Amino acid sequence: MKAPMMEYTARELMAIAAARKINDGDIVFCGTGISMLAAMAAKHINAPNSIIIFETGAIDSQLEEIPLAVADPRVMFWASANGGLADAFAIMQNPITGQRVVGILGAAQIDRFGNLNSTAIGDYTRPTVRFSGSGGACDVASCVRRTIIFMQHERRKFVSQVDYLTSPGWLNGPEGRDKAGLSGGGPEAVITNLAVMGFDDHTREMFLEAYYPGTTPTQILAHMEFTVDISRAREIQPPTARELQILREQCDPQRLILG
Amino acid sequence: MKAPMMEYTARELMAIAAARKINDGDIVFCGTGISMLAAMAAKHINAPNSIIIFETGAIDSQLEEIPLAVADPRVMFWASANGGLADAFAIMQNPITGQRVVGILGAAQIDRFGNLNSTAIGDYTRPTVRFSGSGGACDVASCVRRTIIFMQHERRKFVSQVDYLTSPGWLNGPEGRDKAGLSGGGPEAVITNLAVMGFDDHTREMFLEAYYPGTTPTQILAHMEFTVDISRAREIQPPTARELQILREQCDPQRLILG
Amino acid sequence: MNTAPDKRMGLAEAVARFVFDGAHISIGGFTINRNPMAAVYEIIRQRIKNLHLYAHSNGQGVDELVGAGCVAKVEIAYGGSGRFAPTCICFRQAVENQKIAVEDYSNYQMTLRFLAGAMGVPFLPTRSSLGTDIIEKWGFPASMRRADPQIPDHKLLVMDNPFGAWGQTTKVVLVPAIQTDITILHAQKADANGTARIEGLTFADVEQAKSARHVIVTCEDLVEPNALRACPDRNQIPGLIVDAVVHVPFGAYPTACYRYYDYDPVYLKDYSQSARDDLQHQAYLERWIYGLQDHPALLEQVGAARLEMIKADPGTGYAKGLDRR
Amino acid sequence: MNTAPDKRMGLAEAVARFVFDGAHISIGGFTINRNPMAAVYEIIRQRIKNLHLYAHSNGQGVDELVGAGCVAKVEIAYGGSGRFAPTCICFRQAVENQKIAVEDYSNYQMTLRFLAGAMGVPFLPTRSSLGTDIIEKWGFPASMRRADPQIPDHKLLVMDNPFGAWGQTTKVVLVPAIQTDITILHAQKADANGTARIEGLTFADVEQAKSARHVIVTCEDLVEPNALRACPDRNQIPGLIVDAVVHVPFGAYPTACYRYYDYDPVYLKDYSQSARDDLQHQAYLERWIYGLQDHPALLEQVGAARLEMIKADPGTGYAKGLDRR
Repeated sequence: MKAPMMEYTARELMAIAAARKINDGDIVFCGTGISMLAAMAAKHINAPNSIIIFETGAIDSQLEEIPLAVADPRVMFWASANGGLADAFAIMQNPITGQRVVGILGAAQIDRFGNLNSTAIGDYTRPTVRFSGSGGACDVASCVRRTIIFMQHERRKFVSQVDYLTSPGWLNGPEGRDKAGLSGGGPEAVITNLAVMGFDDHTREMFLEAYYPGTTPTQILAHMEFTVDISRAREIQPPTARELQILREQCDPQRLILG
Repeated sequence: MKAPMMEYTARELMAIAAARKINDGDIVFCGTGISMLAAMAAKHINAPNSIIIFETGAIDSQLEEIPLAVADPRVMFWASANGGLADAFAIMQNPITGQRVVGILGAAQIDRFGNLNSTAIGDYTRPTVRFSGSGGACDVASCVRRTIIFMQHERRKFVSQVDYLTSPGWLNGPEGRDKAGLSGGGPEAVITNLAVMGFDDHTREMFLEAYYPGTTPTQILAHMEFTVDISRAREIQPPTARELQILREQCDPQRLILG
Repeated sequence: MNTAPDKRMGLAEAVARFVFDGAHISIGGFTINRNPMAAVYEIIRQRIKNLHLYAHSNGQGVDELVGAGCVAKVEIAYGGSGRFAPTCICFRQAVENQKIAVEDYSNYQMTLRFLAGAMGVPFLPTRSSLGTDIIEKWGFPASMRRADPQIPDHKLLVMDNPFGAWGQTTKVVLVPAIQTDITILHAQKADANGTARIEGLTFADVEQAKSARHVIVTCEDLVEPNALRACPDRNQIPGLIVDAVVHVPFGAYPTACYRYYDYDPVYLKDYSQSARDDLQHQAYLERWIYGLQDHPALLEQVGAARLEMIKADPGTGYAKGLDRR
Repeated sequence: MNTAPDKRMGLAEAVARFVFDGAHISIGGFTINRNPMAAVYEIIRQRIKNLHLYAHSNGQGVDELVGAGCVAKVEIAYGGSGRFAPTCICFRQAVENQKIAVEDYSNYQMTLRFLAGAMGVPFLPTRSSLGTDIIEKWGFPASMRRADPQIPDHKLLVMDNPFGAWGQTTKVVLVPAIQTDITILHAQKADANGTARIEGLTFADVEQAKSARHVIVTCEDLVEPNALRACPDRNQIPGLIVDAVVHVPFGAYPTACYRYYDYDPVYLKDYSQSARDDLQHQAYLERWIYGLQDHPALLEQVGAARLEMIKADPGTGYAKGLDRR
């Protein structure tokens, strides 16, 4: 017997898809917006002993209300320790703790190796569009073991070459990070409004891991400037009633991030 | 009419001679023992707005009781801020604050340029006598604008060449510090149980600045392995009744340091 | 730095004394939290120009300074104000229109640069940004750098680890120290001597203050001399580095001040809206800054009801259940 | 590090689990303050040998470990215990008799080395020690360094400032990072999760803890889970870096623990006296460490009157007027 159809938004599915990638005992670095929601959801659903840290210095936040920025006073709620930026980033660069961190990032552009641009479109000194810049994203992407990336799945965002490489993914392939002197891992997944993309263990190239109900692998390719392997793709497991309930009622009842 | 003879010990005179060299508004770095007493005396007598800092992290201590170590909990009394070693040494290395610091140090050996040994006598790896080592002394001597040094005036301590150069004085002369890459100043005075030694502005060599009542310049030379200029020497101004009273009653009533 | 015992001053006087045209400056806080907004508005009101601004992610304060035309150059990691402006509106326009010169770093790099200044070393190492355009692309060209002794000749440098494989590291990025003419912070509590206590996250405020030639502290509460010294553990800012202490209740408004008040979502949204349009932004500047004498006048115009709405809950330090839509 | 929620453990178990023959270790505290003495005595009692010890000025704890023959190599800035032993007695004898290999740094350098380990960078720069024998004379020869992957190939390195004259600096000394197998601290308060609060000066404890693979925290008070989280500003040790939490009242005795008790001048003087003589020192070890089961037994032997004598005054955090002659 088929379960009754659950209604949910792409944003809800994105948050839950990311939450499922967080393991119990992980240290979760998150930024503003949906990444915060994914971290909260993981802690409530599948990874109760995961530890949420913010670049602003809040370590092991309990997050009673959803913060609207990483400096929102809500990130301090019942934290283990409040420090500053220097403390937070040292946790990521330190090899012992950094190897346990999963970073959740977003960007304006991404390439096949998961390199991210959140700085500018066009020439750097005369940009046609200027974005916020790295913030802590480059630091996280440089140092920690795993990153998960949130993106809107659009052709102008999945590009052959990023206009400005703000945050390192796998750089130019399997040996890119080692050659550049970067330790840790690199991007593990890209979670979009249409799909979950993985990175091949050998080539470090992006591939389609799972597509959302109502879309197809070929439709997804049409939203990208470059082609990826779609042979391993499967339809994603939809959110369960419990996942949705926790996300909606405990994580973002005002729908500040869910919209 | 001559004032009545005041009785005082060499140790008391040493503390007061050092205190007189502290100016109002100076930041005073002090170690354990008599240097602590000199800093306290200056604050009570001639430099009420001097600020006492300890390498352990206590900034602007008020010192109600004399501490017996720089980590004595007494250094925390009504401080402006309690931090750690990293905070305290940064104040000295920082050029803005470091230029206002006068450091008070002690050592086992000193040479004509004010270089100090507080590490070992004999071969470094097979020493005949081992001392404590630098502690914060090398850091202070490397970074701050002025240092004042306490020594016992003995031939084996005022040596032609220190066995181990722990804390930099003027190194090998006028250009020594610049060539080595050290900023700030160097030693300004050595205060002993017999005399106050200065350093010539041009040659950076030690000279006899003042001798204590009851001793003579030539007697002082007999207590040193090397010769210094004695032509500028005068007898030191003895401690005043007020200086002695404050030192004895407010700074060290238990005579823990005064003995 | 200043070792005088009493450094109390009015805000207009403190800004006039320590902030000058072309000054190298940084402000405390992060995005929508504990920016020294009263001081920012006073700088705008005094029409100070050509500032060289150093920012990690200082958010609202940076954007208002840029929008009011006070800034010529900025070294920055992030120009955003959280959900209220994922990219700060004025910052974005100023960069796109080439009204300001901008050079990008990461948040950790900016923190390390302030820390290097605080420590008195010319640089600090990190692995962050290896392989990226943060290393490759300079905002300030070499010619401009050589001409200005207050800008280092290199944006940053990549170096092989001189200790071989020690620390499992092959290469490091060296980031140059920052030393500002003036840094302005807002703290919850300070005394006349400048000893200050920040409650909640300190962001990079402490490193910023210690890397500055002069420091202005604005505070919610100006307390008696020994009130803070009774617990020196909790004071991050020792008095000796501070030059001016200014008592400014709601001095971080419209950004948050932990345990005192939340950010004001209404003000921040209205600002973000008007910043998108030149005429509206001019009207904003007139109505909220130039047309007002000082910060108390701004607070009066905001009204007591709004300030009450954002009042911090004692248990959480923020306004629990505040409507933030 | 460890992210488990409950890390409470007995002291004997914690030491047996994390401290091993040949371990690279550091302890918290400074000279006669907040050394984790109960843990030091337990290490001695378990007769752990060949430790590679990293110390800035840890004083009493270092000297007792050296005196009991637990230490083979030490990297240190200062072997002294304030007025009680301007040079630590056992340390001095062990170096003079070449029973331990010693390498000298300054206090700031050791702090920076721990900080480098905590930050995950291979080195940090300073100007301290330029022109001195701290640079010239190595305690561990090059051959020994090359043979041991846990010791960097260079004691330290002098480098020209790659940013030219930036920061008014021509040369810097690079000090290599320390990463210990185990660091042990004593804090006033901790919870089961390992979140810990140090009251008063933190010395280099925080950097030491963060540079370690494993951390044991001993504490005066083991508090309820949310007692410390109600004010996270005051917690310097986040739980995630801690592996074992051990409740040991008077765990720093005979060194001081701010706001709890002062150092015990009687014990420290007696120790310093007996340490001068091999036979007396053996008797001391038997009577105060080997012959006792645990720290409570030591405290019982000291007696309630002495513990009462050093009880901290609530206003000052130390025993006001304590006879320290």
